[in-house]
Amino acid sequence: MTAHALELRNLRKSFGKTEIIRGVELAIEKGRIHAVIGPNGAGKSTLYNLITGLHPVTSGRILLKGADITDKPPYEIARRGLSRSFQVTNIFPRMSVLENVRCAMLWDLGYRYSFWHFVGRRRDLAERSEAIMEQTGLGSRRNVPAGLLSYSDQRALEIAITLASGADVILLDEPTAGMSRSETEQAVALIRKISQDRTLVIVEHDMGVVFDLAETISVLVYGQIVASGPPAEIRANTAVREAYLGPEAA
Amino acid sequence: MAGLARRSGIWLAAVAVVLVLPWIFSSGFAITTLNQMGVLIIFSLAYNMLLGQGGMLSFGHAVYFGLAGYSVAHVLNGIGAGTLPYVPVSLLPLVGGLVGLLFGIPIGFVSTRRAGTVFAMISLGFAEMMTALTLILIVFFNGEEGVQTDRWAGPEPFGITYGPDIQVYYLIAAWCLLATLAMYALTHTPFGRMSNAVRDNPERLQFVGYSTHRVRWLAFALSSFFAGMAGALHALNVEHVGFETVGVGQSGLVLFMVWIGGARAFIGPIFGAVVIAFLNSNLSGITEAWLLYLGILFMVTVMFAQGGLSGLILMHESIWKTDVRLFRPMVRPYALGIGATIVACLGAIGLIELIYFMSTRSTRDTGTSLYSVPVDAASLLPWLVCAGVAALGAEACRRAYRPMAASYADAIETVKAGAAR
Amino acid sequence: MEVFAFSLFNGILYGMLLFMLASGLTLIFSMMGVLNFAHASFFMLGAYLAYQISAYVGFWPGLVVAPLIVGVIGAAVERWGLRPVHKFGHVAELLFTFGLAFVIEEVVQLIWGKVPMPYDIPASMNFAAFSWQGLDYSAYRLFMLVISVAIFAALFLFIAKTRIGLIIQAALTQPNIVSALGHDVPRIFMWTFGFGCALAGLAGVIGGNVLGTEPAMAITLGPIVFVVIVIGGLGSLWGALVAALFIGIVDNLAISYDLSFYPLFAVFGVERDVTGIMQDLVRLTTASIAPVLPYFLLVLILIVRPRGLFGTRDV
Amino acid sequence: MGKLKLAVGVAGALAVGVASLSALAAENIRIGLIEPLSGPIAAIGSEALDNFNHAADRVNARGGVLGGRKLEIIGLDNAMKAEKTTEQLKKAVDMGLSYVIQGVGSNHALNIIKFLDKHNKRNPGKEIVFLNHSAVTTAFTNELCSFWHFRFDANVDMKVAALVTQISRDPGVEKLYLLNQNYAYGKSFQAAANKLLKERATDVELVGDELIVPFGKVLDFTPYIAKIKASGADTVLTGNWGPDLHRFVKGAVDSGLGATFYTVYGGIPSSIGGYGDAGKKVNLKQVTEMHENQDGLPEDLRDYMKSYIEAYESTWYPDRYRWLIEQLAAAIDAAGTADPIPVAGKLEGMTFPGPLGEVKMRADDHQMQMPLVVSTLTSDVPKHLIYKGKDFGIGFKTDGVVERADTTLPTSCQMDRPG
Repeated sequence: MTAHALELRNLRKSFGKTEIIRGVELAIEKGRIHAVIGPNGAGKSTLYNLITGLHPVTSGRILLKGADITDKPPYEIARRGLSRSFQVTNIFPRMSVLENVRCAMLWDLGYRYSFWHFVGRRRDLAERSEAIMEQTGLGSRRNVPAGLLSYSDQRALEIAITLASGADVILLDEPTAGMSRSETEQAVALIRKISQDRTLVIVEHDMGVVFDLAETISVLVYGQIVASGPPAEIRANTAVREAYLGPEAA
Repeated sequence: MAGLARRSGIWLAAVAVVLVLPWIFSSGFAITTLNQMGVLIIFSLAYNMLLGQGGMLSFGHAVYFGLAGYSVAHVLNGIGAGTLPYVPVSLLPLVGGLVGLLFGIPIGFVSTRRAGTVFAMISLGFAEMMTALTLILIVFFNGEEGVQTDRWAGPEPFGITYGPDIQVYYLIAAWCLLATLAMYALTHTPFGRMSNAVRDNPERLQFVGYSTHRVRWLAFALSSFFAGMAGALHALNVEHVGFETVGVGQSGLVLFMVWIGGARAFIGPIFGAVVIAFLNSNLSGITEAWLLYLGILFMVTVMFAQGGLSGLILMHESIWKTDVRLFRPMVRPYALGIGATIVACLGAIGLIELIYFMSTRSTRDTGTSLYSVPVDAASLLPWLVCAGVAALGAEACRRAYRPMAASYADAIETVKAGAAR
Repeated sequence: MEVFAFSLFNGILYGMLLFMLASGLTLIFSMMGVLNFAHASFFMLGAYLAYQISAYVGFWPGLVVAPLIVGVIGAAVERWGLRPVHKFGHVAELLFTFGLAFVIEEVVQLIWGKVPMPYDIPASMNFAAFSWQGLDYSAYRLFMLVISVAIFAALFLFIAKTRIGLIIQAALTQPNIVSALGHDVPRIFMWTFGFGCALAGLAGVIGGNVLGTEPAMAITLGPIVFVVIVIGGLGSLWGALVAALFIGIVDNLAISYDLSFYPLFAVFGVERDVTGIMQDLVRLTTASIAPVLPYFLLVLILIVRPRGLFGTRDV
Repeated sequence: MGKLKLAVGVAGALAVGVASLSALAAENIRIGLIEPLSGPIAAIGSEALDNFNHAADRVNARGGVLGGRKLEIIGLDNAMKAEKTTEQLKKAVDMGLSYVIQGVGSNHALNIIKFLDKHNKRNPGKEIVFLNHSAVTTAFTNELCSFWHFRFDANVDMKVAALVTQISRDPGVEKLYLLNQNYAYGKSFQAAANKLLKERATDVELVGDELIVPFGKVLDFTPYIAKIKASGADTVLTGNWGPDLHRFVKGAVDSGLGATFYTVYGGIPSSIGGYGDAGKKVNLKQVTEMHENQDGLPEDLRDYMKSYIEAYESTWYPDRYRWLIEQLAAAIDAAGTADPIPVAGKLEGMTFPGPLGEVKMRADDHQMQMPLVVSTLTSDVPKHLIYKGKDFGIGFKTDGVVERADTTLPTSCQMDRPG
C-alpha cells in the first residue's frame, strides 16, 4: 500500500494546561482536495502550525508521504515538499512580485544558499516563475513591490509563493477570506487549476467553496475529528450538523 | 549579470572618476580624506549587508574591521622584520577579509539565532567585550597605544613601495571598486535574495525551505569578510591600528553613515560614507557643534526618511522614468519647501553656534563671527536675529511642506495610473 | 567567612545601585517593547539637573523636581519623536533612541561644559551611619538602598497588581483590542515612557553624586545597564533585580578574592612564564578584569539561554 | 550616473576647502596644535589651545622672532581618534608647517613620532618637528626616542621619582598601596614606582599593588577601598586620572579611608571638579612643575599668570607650555631661521629659568630636565584654582621641591640624527 500524502497519528498539543488538539487522527490521500472544517476555536490553525513545524507537538506523530516529520523545523518540512499559505497575507512586502515568487523556488531548484549564481540569468528560475505568475494572473505586476499590491492580488501572490516551492502537498489557510463573490470564484478556479498532480488541504469558512471543491471533508471540533468523508456524507451527518452547524440546523 | 551589464556605464564612469580624482585633489590632506572615503565605502557597504539587506542592526560590526586591521598590522610588521613569509602588500586586504571571516563565522553563529533587538544587544555585548580585550591582551592589541606599522615592507614589485599616499590611494580605489562590484553582484544571487527575504518576513522564509539562522549567519559572515577587508585597508592607510577601531564608537559611525546615506538602496551607504567622511574631515574643523548636527540629522532621517538621503532622491526615480515633464508643477512647491528648510536651518544653526560659543569661550571677549559676519554674542541682536530667522523658517516650513507633499503625491498618482494602463 | 559576608554586603549595595539604574529601562521595555538606548543619557540629564537645582535650593527639592523634568522631557520625546517612528518597528525605535543618546550628550555638554560638576552628597546624610571592617557607610548609602528597594516594590506592584499595569501589558500585544475597549494606547505609551525616563532621572539624582556627574557618564554607564537587563531577560523586573545583584556580588567577590586564571591554563599544560599571546591570559586575575566580567557573562548567557535568565518571550 | 554627479559635487567642495587653506598668510611662523577640540574631552584640548595662544601672544607682543615675524598657533582637531591625528598631520604637511605641538594622549603622540620618522625621511626639506607638551610615556625618550621629538613635560618615571622622593621625606608614610590603571601608562607608572621605591624609600612597606580596568569602567570603588583598608595602608600612590581618580577619591572619603593620596593628575581642574566636596576633605598630593602658591616664583612668571587670568579667567598652572613657546622662539632667534633642523639643533641643551629653577632640554634624548614640586590640595591657601571664571575654593600648598638632580634619570636613547 502506498503511503498517504499526509498522516496524523493521535496528535496532541497543549498550551499550558489547555489541550487544544486532543488526539487527531487524519489520513489524507494523494492527489485529493481535502477540506478541514470546524467552528472557530476548533484548532484548525493550530493543526496547520503543528503540521508545518511552527509549534512543537505535545505527543503523536506526523507523517509526510510516509516519512516522519514530527518536530522537524519548518524549513526541513518545506524541503520535503510541503508548503502552506496563510490566512493573514504573509508575503515579502518590500520585494517585487517576481522576487517573491523566485525566492520561494530557489531551494527546490537546488540553489540553496548559493552566492555564485545570478538569479537574473538562470533559465530554470525564469521558466518556472513565468509559469507560476501566468497561472496566478500576476504577470503584469511582476515588478510592483508586493506591499503595494491590491488585496486580491496579494492573496494570489500568497498562493503563488506556496506553489513556487514545487511542493506536492499544499496546505491552504482560508484562501478566499475577505474576498468578494467574483474574486472568490476566480480563486476557486485557480485552486482547481493547481490541484492537478498535487494534494491540497484546505481550511475554509465559506461552505460554498468547501462543498464545491473538496473531495473529502474532515470536521474538527474541540481538537478532535468528529467525522470524515465525501461531501454528501458530511452534509447528511447529523452529528456534524449538530456540533458544527448548530442544533437548529439539525 | 544582466543588471551588471546594463549598468556597465556607471561602473566605467566610476573607474574614470576614481582615476581622475587625485589629479584634482592632490594635497596630502585631500588624498587622506579620499583614502578614508574608500575604506569607509567598503565598510559601509559591508555593514549594509546586515542592516539594509538582512535587517540586522549591529552595534558591534567594527569588531571585524578592527581585528582585521590589527592582524594586518602584525602581518606587515612580520614581513618587515622578516619573521613572516612575504605576502604582497597589495593582497593584504584579502588577508584582512579572511580574518574578518574567521571571527565572523563563530560570532555570527551565536548571535544570528535572534534578529531585532536581541541581535543588537548581543552585538553590543561583543563590542564591549572586544574593547575590554584590547586593554587586557597587550601582546596582540598593545593597549591604548595600538599597533604601529610601516606599509613600506618587503620587496617592491614594479617599483610600488606604498610609501607615497598616492600609491595607497590607487590600492584602496582598486579594492574599493572590486569590493563594491562584488557586493553589488551578491545582491543578485540566491543568497542576496534570501537575505532580503529574511529581512522582510523571516516567518514565511522558513516555509519556502530556508533556515533563517543559516541565511543570517551567511550574511553575517560575508559582511564580516568585507568589513575585515576595509579594516586591512584602514591599517595600510593610517599605518596604525588603535583600540578605538574595534569599539562601539566606530560601529556607531558606520551605522550613522549607512542610515543617513540610506540603507534601502545599494548606493545609499556609498553616498553616506562619502558625505559623512567629507563632513567629518572638514566640518569638524569649522564648528565644534558638528557632532550635534550629525546626531540631529540622524534622528531626523530615522523619523522622516527611512530611506535616508539617497531614499529622498530615489523616491523621485519613477517620476523621472515616466515623464520628466511631471516635475514641472513640482518645481515651485519644492523650491518653497527647500528654501524654507534652509532658512529654518540657518536660523537654528546660528542659535546653536551662539550657544556653543558662549558655552565654550575661554576669554572675556564675546566677539565672534557668524556666517562670516562679526557679531557680539553678548548683545541681544544676533540672538534675536537668529531666533527670528529660525521662527520664520519654521513657520514657512509648516506652510510649505503640505503643498510640497501634495505635488509629489499628484505626480506619483499619475505615474501609478500610467503603470496600471 | 567575614570577608565573604562583607563582599556579599558590598555586592548587594552595588547591585541595588545597578538595579536602580536599570529599573526605568526594564519598565519601558516590558511595557512598550522599546529598548531605550538613551536611558543612560536621561540618567545623565537627571544628574546634571539635580546638580543645578541643588546648587540653588538644595538636594531635596532636586530629588523631586529633576525626575519630574526628565519625565516630562521623556514624555515629550515619546510624543513627538518616538511615536512617529513606532510604525517602522522596534529596530527603528532603537535607532531613534541611539541618535537621541548622541544628541542629549552633546546638548548636556553644550549647556554644562565639559568638566565634571561638583555634585555632592547632601550634607544632612553625609555622616557615617555605621562601620564594618573599618569602612564607614554613610547614611546616604543606606538611603540609596532604601530608594532602590522602594523602586522595585513600587514597580512590582504597579506592573503586576494594578489595573493600569495590566492594561499596558495588554496594549503591548493587542493594541487594537485595548484601544477598542476605550483606552488611549498612544497616551498610555507616552506616560509609560515618561515614567521610565523619570526613573532614570531619579537614578541620576541619587547616583550622580556618587558616580560623578561628568560628560562621559552616559557612555560609561550605558553598556552595563544594558548588560543587566539582557542578562536578566528583557522586560523582566525580577530578572533585572537578580542580574543586578549577581553582577554586583560577582564584581565584589572577584576583587576581594583576586583569583588567578592560571590554574585554568595549567590544565592544558601552559607554563606560568609562557610568552607571546598566552602571556596576558596566564597573568589574568579576577580582580584585574572584574568590571568587564559582566560582558563575558552576557555573551556566555546569550549563547546558553538567548532569552536571558528570566526572559519569557522573544523580541 | 548619480555616482558621477555626487563625485563632482564632492570634488567642488573639496577644492574650496583646500583653496581656503592655502590662502593663509605665509609671513607668520605657523605652529599646528593637534588636540581634541571636539568630543567629550575637548575641554583639555581647547584649554591647551588657549594656553599656547597666550604664550604666543606674549612672544608676539615683544616683537615676535627673527625681527618681527609672529608665531601663530593653528588648532587642528583630532577628536581623540588615531586616524584623525594622521589626517591632521597630512593637513599640517599641506600647509607647510614646520612645527606641531601635541600632548593629550600618548597613543596620539606615538602616532606623530612614527609618522614624522617616516615623513621626514621620505620628504627631505619638508621636515616637521614635534613639540610634545604632555604625553608622558617614558619610552618616547628611551627606546622609542627620535630626533624629531622634544618633550617639555617630565616623563612618568621622573614624576614617580619626584613623588617617591617626597614620600621618603614624609614621616607619615609607613605602608603604601599602589593602584593604577591597567594600560600602557598605568603599567609604566607601576613599574617605575616599584623600582624607585626600592631605591629611594627603603623604609616604606609596599602592602598592595593593584591594576584596575581603566577609563571609567569601575563604577564602585568600595571593594578596592576595602582591600586598601584591610592592608593597613596609610598612603596610596596612584597615576589614575579622570573618573578612575575622582570616583576613587570620592569613594575613599565617603568610606572614611583616612589614607593620603599621592597623585600625578590629582590637581587638574577636571579632577577637582569631579571630587566635589570630597576635595576639601581628602589628603591629596600632586606633582607638578609649579603651582600658584609656591614661594619665590620669578617676577616675569607672576606677571604672566596675572595676564593669563585676566584674559582667560583661569589659573595658569601648566608652565611647561610657556617654556615650550619661549624656548622655540629663542631657538629660532638663535638659529637665525625658522627652518626646523637648525632650530632643533639649538633646542638641544637649551636652558630656561623655570618656576623652581633652571630647566634644561637634555640633548641626548630630548627630554626636559626640571625640578618638580609636590603639593597638597587645601582650601587654606591664598590663591584658589580658578577655571573659566569658576573659583573651586581650593588650591595647593607646597610639601617639598624635588631638585633637578633628583628627577634626572638615565636614558637608553640611541638617537639617529639627520645628515
